Amino acid sequence: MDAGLIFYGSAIFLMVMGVFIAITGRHLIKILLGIDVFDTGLNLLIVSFGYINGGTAPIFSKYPNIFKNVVDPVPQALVLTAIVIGVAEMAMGLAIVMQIKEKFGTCNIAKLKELKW
Amino acid sequence: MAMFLLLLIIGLTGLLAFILGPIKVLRNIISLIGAIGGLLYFVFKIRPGQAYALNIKIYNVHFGTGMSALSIFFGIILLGLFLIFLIASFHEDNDGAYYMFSFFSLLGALGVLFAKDLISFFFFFETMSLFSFLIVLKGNGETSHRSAFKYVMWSAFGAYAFLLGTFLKVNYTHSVMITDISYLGGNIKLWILILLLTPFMVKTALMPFHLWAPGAYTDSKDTYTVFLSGGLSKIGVFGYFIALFNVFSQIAVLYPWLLKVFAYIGAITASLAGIYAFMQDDAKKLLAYSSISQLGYVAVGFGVYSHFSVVAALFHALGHAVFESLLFLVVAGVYYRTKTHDLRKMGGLIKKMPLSFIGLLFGIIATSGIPPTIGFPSKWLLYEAIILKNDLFLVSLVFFASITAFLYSYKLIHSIFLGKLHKEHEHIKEAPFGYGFGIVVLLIPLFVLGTNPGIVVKPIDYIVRFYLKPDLAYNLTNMTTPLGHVNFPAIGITMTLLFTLSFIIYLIFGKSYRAAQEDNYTATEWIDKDFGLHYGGEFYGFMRKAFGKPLTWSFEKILNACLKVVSFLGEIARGFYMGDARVYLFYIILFFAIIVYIMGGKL
Amino acid sequence: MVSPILVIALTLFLAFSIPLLHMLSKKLPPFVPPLATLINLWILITNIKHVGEGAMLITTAGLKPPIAINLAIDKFSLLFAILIQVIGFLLSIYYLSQERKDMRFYMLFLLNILGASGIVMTGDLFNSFVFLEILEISSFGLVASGKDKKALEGGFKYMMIGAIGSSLYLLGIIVLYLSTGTLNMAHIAKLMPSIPDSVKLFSSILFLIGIGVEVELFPLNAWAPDAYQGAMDEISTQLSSIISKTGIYLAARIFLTIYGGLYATNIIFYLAITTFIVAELAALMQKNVKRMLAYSSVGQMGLLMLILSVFAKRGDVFVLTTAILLALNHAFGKGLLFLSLGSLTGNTRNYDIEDLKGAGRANPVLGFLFATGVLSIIGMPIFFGFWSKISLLISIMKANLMYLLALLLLVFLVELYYYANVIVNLFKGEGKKYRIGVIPVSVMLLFALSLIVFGLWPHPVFKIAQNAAASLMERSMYISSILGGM
Amino acid sequence: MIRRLIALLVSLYLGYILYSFVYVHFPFGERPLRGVAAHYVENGIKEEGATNIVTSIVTLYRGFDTLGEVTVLFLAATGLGLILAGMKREEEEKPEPTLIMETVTKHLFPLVLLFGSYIFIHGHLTPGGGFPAGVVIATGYFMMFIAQRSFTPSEYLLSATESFAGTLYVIVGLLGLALAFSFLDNVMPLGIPNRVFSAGIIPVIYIIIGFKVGSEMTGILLHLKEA
Repeated sequence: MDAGLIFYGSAIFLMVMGVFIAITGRHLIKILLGIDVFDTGLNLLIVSFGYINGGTAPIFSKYPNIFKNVVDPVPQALVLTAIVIGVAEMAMGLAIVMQIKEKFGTCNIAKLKELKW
Repeated sequence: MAMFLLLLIIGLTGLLAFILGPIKVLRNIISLIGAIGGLLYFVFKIRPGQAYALNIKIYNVHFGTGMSALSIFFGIILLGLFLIFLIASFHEDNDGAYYMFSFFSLLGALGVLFAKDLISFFFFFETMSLFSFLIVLKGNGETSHRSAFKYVMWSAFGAYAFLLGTFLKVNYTHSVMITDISYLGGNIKLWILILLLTPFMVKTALMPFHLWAPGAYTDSKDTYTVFLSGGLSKIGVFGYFIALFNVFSQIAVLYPWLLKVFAYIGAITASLAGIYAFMQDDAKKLLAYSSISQLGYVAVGFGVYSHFSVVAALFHALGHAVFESLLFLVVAGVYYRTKTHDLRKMGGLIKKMPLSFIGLLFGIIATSGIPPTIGFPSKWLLYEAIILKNDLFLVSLVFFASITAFLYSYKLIHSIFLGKLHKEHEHIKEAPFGYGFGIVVLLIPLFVLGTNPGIVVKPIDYIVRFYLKPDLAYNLTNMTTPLGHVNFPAIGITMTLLFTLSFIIYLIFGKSYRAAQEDNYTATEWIDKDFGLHYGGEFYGFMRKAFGKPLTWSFEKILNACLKVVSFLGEIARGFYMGDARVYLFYIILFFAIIVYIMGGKL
Repeated sequence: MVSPILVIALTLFLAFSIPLLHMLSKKLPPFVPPLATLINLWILITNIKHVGEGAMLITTAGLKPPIAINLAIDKFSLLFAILIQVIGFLLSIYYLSQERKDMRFYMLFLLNILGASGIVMTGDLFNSFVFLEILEISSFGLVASGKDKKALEGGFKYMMIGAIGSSLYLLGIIVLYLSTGTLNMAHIAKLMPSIPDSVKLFSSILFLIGIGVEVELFPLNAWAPDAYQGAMDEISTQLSSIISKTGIYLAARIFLTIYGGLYATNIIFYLAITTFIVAELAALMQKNVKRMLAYSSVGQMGLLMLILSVFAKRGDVFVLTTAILLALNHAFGKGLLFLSLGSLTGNTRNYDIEDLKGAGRANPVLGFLFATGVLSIIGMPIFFGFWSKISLLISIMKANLMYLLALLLLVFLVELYYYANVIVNLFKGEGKKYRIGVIPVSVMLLFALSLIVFGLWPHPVFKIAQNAAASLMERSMYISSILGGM
Repeated sequence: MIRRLIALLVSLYLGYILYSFVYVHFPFGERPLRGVAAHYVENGIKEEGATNIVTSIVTLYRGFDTLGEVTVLFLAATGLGLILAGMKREEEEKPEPTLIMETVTKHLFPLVLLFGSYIFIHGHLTPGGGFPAGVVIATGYFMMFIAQRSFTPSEYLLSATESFAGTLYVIVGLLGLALAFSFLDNVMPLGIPNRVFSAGIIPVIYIIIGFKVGSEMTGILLHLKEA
């Protein structure tokens, strides 16, 4: 089986699933999780972009080293940032959901209909 | 530079009046000084041909102000009327902001007169509309918000049409200056002309663009109406002139039918508004319609498009400024004393307010176009011009319109001043100084120009001669047209003599006697002495039966239908934003999918 | 010379130190945001003369771009940065008048300003994503900080849409990184011709969605009315004056500088028109004045995007200048509207048009302020909005889109209709009188005066906007000043 | 049901588009190492002294991003506190932790902290760094709030640590500006690679980040628990 199919495919599958959950979910936490799954899929996709055939982790345990075949380190650094940002977003989302639960008494998204007029 | 300084004076006076708002005396003095100073400055300093350019580099145009004889003509009307309005308005309870707004509306109007390019024209036009809107909004009528709303919407409609016309013109001629577009190919020039004319049709309240006018005239404060109807509507006339003659000089050659349409619009406005006018029971509303009707004549004059019809139109615009302001001023004075505009609640004020009566009397005489007042020369010229056009239907419409003028004029003077005095009006006095002053001042041009029209016909002719082949001979008191010759003082004297004679005959042979009120009989009511019976109630009630039905149809209904369609669209648009978070998310995903699908081939 | 990176560093430092200051004295935190924005303003103003043609390069980590992250400040970004600081300063002064127990609000506010400043100053694409996230997360925190039902719902909607939008934005960045091997904006712009067309198109669609959420383009803007309506008035001001303007900056930077002309111009063009029309029509039917203002905001953003796409069709510095004028007018006008609306309702958070009846007559100062905002937004003369609107129409005329011009004028009529309705309603009948402090009034007066003064004397603003637009247009200059004449 | 179906179809379509785009333009693993990445791999150790290239990217080459990232976390902690402040939840009956849990966690906790510290101190040498370390530390605290009956870390202390670490980070950055005219420049001696005391300011930054992330994550968990 093609390695691309596995990595890209699973990442994109997670993204699709996340979006699907977010669109169809009713419970606020479920929707948040959907977005989180989407983010995770995206992060996975970005990391898999960084792979280079035959490469190893960009850590040189012996110095002075010979330039060897390593994977692209930049996407990894970016994903690190993206993960942290995702965490922050999720934390904020959860806080809002907790307050919503407190104020509306429900977590059903269809009941959030204050803003119309 | 002089014009710029003038605008500066006016604007600063307005600002000072606002700042000094709470200190009434100081504010009044300052605004009076500003207005008089402005008038004097205008008269003595401003001459045709002066120009001043304000440079805003980014547009690559010089925002120009320039002076023509026409601007001076209208400028004097505006400043004079403003002064009259200002003096009368000191009797009303106004705040500083009111004066600021009125000064700024004057500033806008003067700016329009000075503007040399379409963008600054628009700028000042909008300034004028904006501040007169704010003034109407400050009016104390119960419906003033509604009227102000209509006023601003109509003004904006006109202004945006003007803007579109401007941009079309700029797009085709690459010049924002007010220059001729007749040479443009195709029908685009027609569209530009119509778009450029729209705001002035709105401002002069020609049908079907008149819907704002009765409300705005009625609901603005009484004294401001003097300026609004007499002064600011002249900006419409001015623009009409500019659009017809400066922007599209070849209209008579290229689109003669359009001129005919304009003439008919004017005539229909004159007669329909006249009919509406005599069916009103509110004095100001009646006058509002009368004002619309009179401006219809001006449009007819432009539509006929011969040298002396245009002279007549401009003359009539001046006449309108004089007599319509006079009428509004009298009504304002009456309101100041009686606190009502309702014709049914007034009557018999002739003994209490003689000066106002005289003002109103000559005002309506002028409105009806009877010598020796200012209404006569213009109407005389206008009729001759129309007759020379050989358009029978137009002639009959215009004549019909002047019949309505008689009717509503009579209703006005009868309901207010004649007949029996109402009990509660027994102790009222003549209108205070401000109003009286205005009445007297306005009566002067009313007679002087009525008998010596040459004073103004000369400058007007000087303006019009530039565009149209002159066929009018005149001197100070005489005029000769292809149809004949008239000597205005002679006619005036004859008229006065006839009037005096019939009055004497009436005094000598008149068989009238004073009937006691109890001598009347009514079907169901008991009339006692405490109740002043005055036939103001169903005045022209039979006319309402005759004309009422067809007049219920209104252009407003079409507008309402349009509004409904827009509301429906708005409802749909609003529906888009009614979902919950999931739906919004779905929009995004769907949008992404659709875009990718559309662009699919290129990916 | 004071390095502009201090704008970010000091703001961060102050934001981080708010809890420490709070421990010293409970009265200190409210004074931190005005201080920070004032210092920032000073730093930026001292840097005006150093920013010449092209962009000013500020490196981090001691390495030249594209190796390390750098700030790239040209006149366009400087203008936006100053705008953000000015509005931030005014708002933070406004907050001084309010009793607010929670110091965390000030931290969020300051970080919001920081995010916006970072976006307009950075020269690195991924860095702009980080700052965008700072901006977004702080904004939905601020929106939800009202803590009533509406605020929470608005905040949640904003969060969801914002999260997806920024994820797609990130994906766009990664796609560009994969095809160029760099994240520096100037470097990507330089390598742009080497990217295959389909990748360009796909990434531009991703950016379009990511930024479209921020600039409230039509199908992506559904969160906007809700968030504006739900948020407190000052936060709505922030949303419309700072956050959406940052979005516009980002759109201009990415689509104009990096892509060298909007890549999917036609899509944006039609979307922007649709945005404008739909938003204005929706506002027409609105009974809740705040939501009406929100729709109007969306509509104005549509106009801005429209102008940007018109620019892409027809590169003319005037068109870009117009965009900047519109942005400035909207920032000040809409900010003023939201602030004064709050005071006009007596901070009851009840914005029904019927409840506003007579409020302007009872509170003439507030009525004047609100009216100023409205008149400027609808482009009445003597207000600054007139010039922006006229310039807008002139630029559309210059692009020879006469039908669009007619359409826009028609929609302006719709806009006028609902605004005139509100104004008229404010001044009819008798309303309630509200007490209002000196600080809020003076802040609002500053907003209003700026609109009037620059309406009567637009030359300086024109000049500034023109310079900024010219520097945005000089794409090659931007690239060479960052990458050093390559 | 139809809604779900449409949603499913649209999301699948998007997935398909994404997949086919990615598959065609960026085939898996076939990209050469180029651009800035190649520079980092070749010169990373020479320039910054850290053998973990990702670390030197995170802390120095793209250190500005990391500052932003720390800010985002800080923001989340702050915003969470702001939104959740004043929320009262009725006391629920929680199951009492067993003796085994209490004893084990009590002894495990210092070890977790130690491990966390190890990770952030060795961030420039091994996989890991300040962020994972902070999360590990926060996990230790989280374990403690769940398992211990009366364990609440001082919010005051957490907030102070967070703030102090944040300001320190900015100060380190400003140090670079002051000494080398460039924000976040590596102003300390690089030392010999593969030693703990090497790589200039990277370990310093990672220690700061470790403290900051640890306190922030703990704060977030604390807020979520207590609200």
